[in-house]
Amino acid sequence: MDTNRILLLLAVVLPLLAAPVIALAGRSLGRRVGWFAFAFPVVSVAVLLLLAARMGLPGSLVIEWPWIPSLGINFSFLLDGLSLFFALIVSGVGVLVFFYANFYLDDHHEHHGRFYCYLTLFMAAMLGTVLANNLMLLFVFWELTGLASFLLIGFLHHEEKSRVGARQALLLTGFTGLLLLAGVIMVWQVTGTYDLATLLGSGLPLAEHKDWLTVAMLLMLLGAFGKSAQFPLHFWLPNAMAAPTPVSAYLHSATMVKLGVFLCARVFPLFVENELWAPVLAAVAFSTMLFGAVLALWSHDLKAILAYSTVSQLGYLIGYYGLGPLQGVEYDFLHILNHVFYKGCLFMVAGIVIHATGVQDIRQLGGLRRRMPWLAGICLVAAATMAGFPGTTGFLSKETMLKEIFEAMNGHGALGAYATACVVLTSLVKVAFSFRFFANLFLGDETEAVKAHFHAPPLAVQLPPLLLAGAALLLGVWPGLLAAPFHWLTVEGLHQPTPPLSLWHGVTRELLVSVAVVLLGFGVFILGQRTAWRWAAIPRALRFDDFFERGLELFSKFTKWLTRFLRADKPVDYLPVIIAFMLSVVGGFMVLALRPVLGELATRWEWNMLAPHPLRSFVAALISLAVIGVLLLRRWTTQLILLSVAGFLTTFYYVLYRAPDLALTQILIEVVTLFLILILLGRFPRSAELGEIVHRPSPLRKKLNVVLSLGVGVLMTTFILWFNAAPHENRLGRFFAENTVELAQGSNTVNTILVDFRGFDTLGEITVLLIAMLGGIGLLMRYKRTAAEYREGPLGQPGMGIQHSEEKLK
Amino acid sequence: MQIESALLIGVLFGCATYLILQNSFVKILFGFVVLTNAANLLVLTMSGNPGGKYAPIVGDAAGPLVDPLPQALILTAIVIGFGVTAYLVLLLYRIFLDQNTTNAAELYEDQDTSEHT
Amino acid sequence: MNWTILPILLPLLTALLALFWGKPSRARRVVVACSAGVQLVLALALVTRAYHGETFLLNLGNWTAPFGIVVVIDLLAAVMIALCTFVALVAVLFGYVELSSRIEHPLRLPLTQLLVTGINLAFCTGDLFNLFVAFEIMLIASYALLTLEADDWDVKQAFPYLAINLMGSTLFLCAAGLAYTLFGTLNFADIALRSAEMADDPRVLALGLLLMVVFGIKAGVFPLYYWLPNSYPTLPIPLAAIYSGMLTKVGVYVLLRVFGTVLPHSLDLVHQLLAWLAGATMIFGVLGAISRNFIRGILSYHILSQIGFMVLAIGLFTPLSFAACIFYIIHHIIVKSSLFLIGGVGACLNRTDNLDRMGNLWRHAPWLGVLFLCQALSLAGLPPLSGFWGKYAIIVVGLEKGAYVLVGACIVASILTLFSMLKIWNSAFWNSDEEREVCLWDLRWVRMSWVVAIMVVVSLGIGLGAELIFRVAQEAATRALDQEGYARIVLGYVGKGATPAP
Amino acid sequence: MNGPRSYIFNSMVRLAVFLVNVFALYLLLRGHNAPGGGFIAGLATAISLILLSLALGVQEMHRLLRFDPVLLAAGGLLTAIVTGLLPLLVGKPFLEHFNFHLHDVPLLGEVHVGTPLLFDVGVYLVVVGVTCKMIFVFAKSTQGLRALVAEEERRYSSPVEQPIEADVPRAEAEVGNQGKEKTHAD
Repeated sequence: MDTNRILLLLAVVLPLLAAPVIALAGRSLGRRVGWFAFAFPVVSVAVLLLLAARMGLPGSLVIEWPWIPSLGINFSFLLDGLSLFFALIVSGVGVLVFFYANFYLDDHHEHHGRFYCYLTLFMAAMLGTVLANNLMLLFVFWELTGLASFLLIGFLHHEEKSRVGARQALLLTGFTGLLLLAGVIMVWQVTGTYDLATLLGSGLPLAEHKDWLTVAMLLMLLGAFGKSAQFPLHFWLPNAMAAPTPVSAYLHSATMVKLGVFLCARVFPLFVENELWAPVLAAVAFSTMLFGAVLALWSHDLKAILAYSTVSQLGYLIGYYGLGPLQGVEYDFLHILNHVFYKGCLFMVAGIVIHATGVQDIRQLGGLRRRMPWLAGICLVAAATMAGFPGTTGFLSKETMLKEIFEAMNGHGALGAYATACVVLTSLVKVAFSFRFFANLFLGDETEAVKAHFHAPPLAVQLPPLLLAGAALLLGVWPGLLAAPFHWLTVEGLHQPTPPLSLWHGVTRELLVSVAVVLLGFGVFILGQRTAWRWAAIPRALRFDDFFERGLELFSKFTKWLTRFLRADKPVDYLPVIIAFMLSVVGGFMVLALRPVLGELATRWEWNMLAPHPLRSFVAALISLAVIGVLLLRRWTTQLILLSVAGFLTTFYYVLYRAPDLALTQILIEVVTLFLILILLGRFPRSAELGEIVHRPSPLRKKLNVVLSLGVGVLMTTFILWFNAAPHENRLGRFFAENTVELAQGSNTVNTILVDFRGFDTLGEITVLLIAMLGGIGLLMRYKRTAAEYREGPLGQPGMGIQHSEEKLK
Repeated sequence: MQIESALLIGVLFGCATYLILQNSFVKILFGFVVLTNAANLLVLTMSGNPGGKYAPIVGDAAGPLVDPLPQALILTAIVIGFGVTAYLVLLLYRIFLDQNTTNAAELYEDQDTSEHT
Repeated sequence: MNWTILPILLPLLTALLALFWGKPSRARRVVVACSAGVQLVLALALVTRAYHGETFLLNLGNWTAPFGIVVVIDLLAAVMIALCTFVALVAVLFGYVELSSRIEHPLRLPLTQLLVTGINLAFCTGDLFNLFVAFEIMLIASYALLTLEADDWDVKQAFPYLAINLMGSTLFLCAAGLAYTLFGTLNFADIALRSAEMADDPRVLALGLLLMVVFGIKAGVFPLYYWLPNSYPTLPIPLAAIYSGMLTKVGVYVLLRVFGTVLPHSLDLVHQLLAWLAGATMIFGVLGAISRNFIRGILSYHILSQIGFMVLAIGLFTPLSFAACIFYIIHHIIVKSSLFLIGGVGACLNRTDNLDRMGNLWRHAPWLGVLFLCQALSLAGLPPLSGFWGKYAIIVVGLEKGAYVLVGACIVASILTLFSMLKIWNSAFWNSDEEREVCLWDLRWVRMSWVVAIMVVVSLGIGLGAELIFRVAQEAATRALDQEGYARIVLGYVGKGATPAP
Repeated sequence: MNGPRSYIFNSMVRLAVFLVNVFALYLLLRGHNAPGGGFIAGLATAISLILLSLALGVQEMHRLLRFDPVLLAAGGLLTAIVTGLLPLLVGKPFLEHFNFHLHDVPLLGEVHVGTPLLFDVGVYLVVVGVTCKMIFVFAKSTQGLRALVAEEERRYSSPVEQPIEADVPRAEAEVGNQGKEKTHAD
């Protein structure tokens, strides 16, 4: 195995394997397990950097192991600029978050092992997703990230909102994930490969399979939208904030939710020429952008604000690919990096504040600058980055975005104009809530809530946000530093050559808009302060999660109703359904099939064939009368007598059919059955007959019964006549008759068939008898509870077996 | 062609179905007894019209024998049917003891199976 | 010496031995468990040899094929037997650790082994009427076990189970009779040859439809499944595991066998009908699961929903979809049985399996949670667990054949499965209501979990080593669909009474 | 079945039982060549036993029979299986039958004996055992039940079985039950 393979294994598979070990180690190590887990992201970063250095960027490298070759699914990894960029972000932020979590998750929490296990699992899954070369492998890891996210959101599972949030996230991303799967399969069906490198190299056969591929693209985009919380699937993300803050910082802002962005980037070269690509992406994403920003302004919960702003920013990032020119985009990495810097940082800040004060509502916070001056500085930088102030990466990002969006306005017509409006408005709102975020936390007077609970955070916990804020500032001031890495990470087909970034472009249209936006945003903020942010919460009409949960509840009720409607609770009503189904399927077909035959028959039917045998007809008529009598009569005794009469006449019928063995058996069986039924009826009370009259079926039901019975009768008669019209040649019968003496040494053919030719059937049949007897004994020898339980009356589920526990016996 | 057998079996099946669809245990039980018989007769018709043929015992016969295979199958089916019927009888008895009713509709009248116990 | 009969005889003899033994005791348990182990080893040996191209044929009584009864174990049958014996072994072991032999029902072990006999016979018989007998053995054993340890409520639920299956058996008998009238033979291989000649005869199609209804009842296809969801929850846990794993799958297997190996492949009407019924089964099954509020009830309905996937694969009727169906069966049997067992462990800990009263399991029994999560997500079809690959292949075939609605149904059913599994997870495992006590002092749960862990490991192995299993499934499907090859093998044996074919 | 008991009925029944069983034996032996065979013979014997129980009463029957019909049935099945296994010894497939022709047997002359007969005997035993057991258990369960339960319990011994019909006061049943638990405790 060459070194690259080993390195890749170290980066991706090692954390995957380590996850259960961490969970186990957590039992003995307790809190310290975090430092053990911290090693894995560090290793991943180092190894990925080494890999990047070895493979000689820009370029790409495919590493492959077989997995399920018969389905075309392999452990195949593609290392190129895009995947390395995302992998480095995942593992890099991982280092910071693991470090941060070690201080954040103190002794108040339990199950540290589990937490780091999930987190490591998540990191491995993320690395797998972004590095995957095989689309199915990508999907596999994609769903694994969803699982890890589910477990992390529900980490504090004693709180109901965690459970609900976790469920929402898994259901939504799981569902959209399945759509992604369908899309991937559709792509496979026209190209015959899941291999991304191959697909990117050869492109899609857009000409021949346009509609098919358009559907595939839409399905894949839906997958991306679900994962990246795009409107109207955005609502799971704010509820995912029930997870501990390091998780929010890592999964739900910096990495996992960017998978949608990643997917858009990955398939950009494949689908960008499709005419629906730009409108769908832009319409959904830019709407999300504005919508998220407005909701962020509307929220009061620290993490909710950040969550909605994440939703908004994700819209921006996805929309960026939508409006990108066909030749490729330029600054996508810059935007992503910028978001990672400030959002990760802000989440960590929020976590520290929540941890220190125990308060999450922004209205109850204030004046923290004195108690946490370092943090105030960090937050200031991060908020400035979010607002896009000069000197931060946020400014660079916003400037380039505005520039490109103005260009796009020319190219994309109305769509461009809509996008421009959304971007400008969002920037404005963003400035407002950035101000609010910083001001409400750190400025003003200390509130009661802060005074009551405050305990100072350790300095070390502020290191990760400090690093992020520092990076935002550093790169904001010296954007030239980014030029070389961006060049290395350029991906053919996705990127155009990037013009160098610079802090100052001169007085341009973008700068003027920027200034206006900042001023207006500040105005909005002042306005909000004046009204003391009085609105209570997000109005119900905009709370999609509320609708979702209520929908689920209603859905559960509906299923209950449906199950009842389908008669699952009324077993006596089962049989009509089954019989009706059989009649409609088999009988329906028969009517169709026989219609032409009947016409033919009428013309050339030899009516003398129908001539019934007189004695048989007579007996048949008697049997029919007896059985119909059973229907009509009320009293059991007479019914039983008629039934026996029918039984004995059947014996005679067998005789007429030249079946002496059958006749003998039938008559004896009839006797024994009669005994059994007599004993049973002797036990039934007289009052039961009365009950039968009380519970008479309704007239409608009665009619249905008659129809069904007639149907079954006609069906069977038709079957016999139809099948007997042209019977098989009697090969087996002749064989048995001819060979019974010679081969089986017996002249009673029926008996030789029973014990010799088909003796195995007989063996099975006596087994059935034996089992029936055992079952009968089991029925009468009731397996009862213990004496003590008997006294307690009905408890728990009957018949589970566990009630008979030994402990209870004692 | 065995038109009378076909009609007889049709009647038996129809009656059996009607009985099975009733609520009374006794009628249901009778229904199944008739149903078993009906199915056996149906299998019997597979051996073709017995006119002019002899019972499948080699030696006694002075002509063609009827097809013995269906008869053997029916024998098996009869015995199996007997076992199942006997079990059904005991089951009905047991249900009667437990629930003190002989009416199937009453048995399931007010149950909500979405919640156990 | 021909050992082909052993998968049937071993459990039968074990049952008789246990019956003669009479009183439950530790020694009897050991003997039965050993026998179950031997059966499993034997079945695995059969699978291995069948995978390398062998087909086991036994002409009972040494009669040449269409005259006597044949037992044929091809790869598909061998796989099914292996699954059955595996599930039976695990369930038996689970029963041992759940209940002490002192209070074990004396008839439970014999009847379990008899049930296995019936199921195995159904898998390997090559004769339509013998299949009827096999079904009867299986069914009567299942009635007996259903009522063996039953309480009032349970016995009540056994009645519709019995009634519907009786109806089904009668129809099956009629169908066997009609098949004999039509083809003049009962041997699968012989029918295959003869029906191929008369493929255009509408009577073949009518018979196919009747058989579809019969096996649809056994398999639990909408709207014929009503006997299942209320009766299975009344079973003791280890038995529920066998039932849930095997019984309906016998129906699916027979659908595979009859429509793949026996009847002509041109019965498009039946196939399409099956596919649409399967779609309905999926959706209605999973809706039923959501309507239930206790673990066994949820799981029982899920059996149906999953049956929908398998039957859909049959209805799509391509070699790949057959392979998918077989893969799905393999996955489903193990996952579903183990889920019932896990539910049983949970119920042992919480003293109930009503979700309103369960809770705290994740805190106190995390490994049980891991087991559940593996299997539940596998059931919902999350990759790379075993449930995903079968579903994947079905979706692939569905898209290929243009059955978009049914593919949509698959996706919806999957997500709803996930939803109902989350319902269990959120209530039983994550809910931390202090009132919901966990009886950790009842140490049986540890041993019970170990037994379940065996199954979970196997299931994980199926997911991660999907390549091997999928190849087995493909091979089994190819051979099950090869009617001529099957007929050549079965009719090729010359024993007593060989007459030149007409 | 506490039917009418009269001396005449009893002796009639005894005679009938004897005749029926002789006839059943005849049917069993002749089955291979004439109508008859294991089932029919088994059913005939079973009916004769049922008749006998009508005459003597079920409790008395049990004393008379001395063995459990379950074991009879299981033994019958075992006989059939063993018959099927015999050919394996000489390398033939399961369930192949062999016939022997014995000439010059004293009294009987030429006799055909074969494994099919053994198989049929197995069937006969199963049918007798199953039918008797079912009818007896059912019949007895409708009468006094304590005795029946105690008896079945001796056979299968499960301490938590309880009578199907609470024909004794519940408290008494519990006492009895607890006593049994003690005796069965290891």
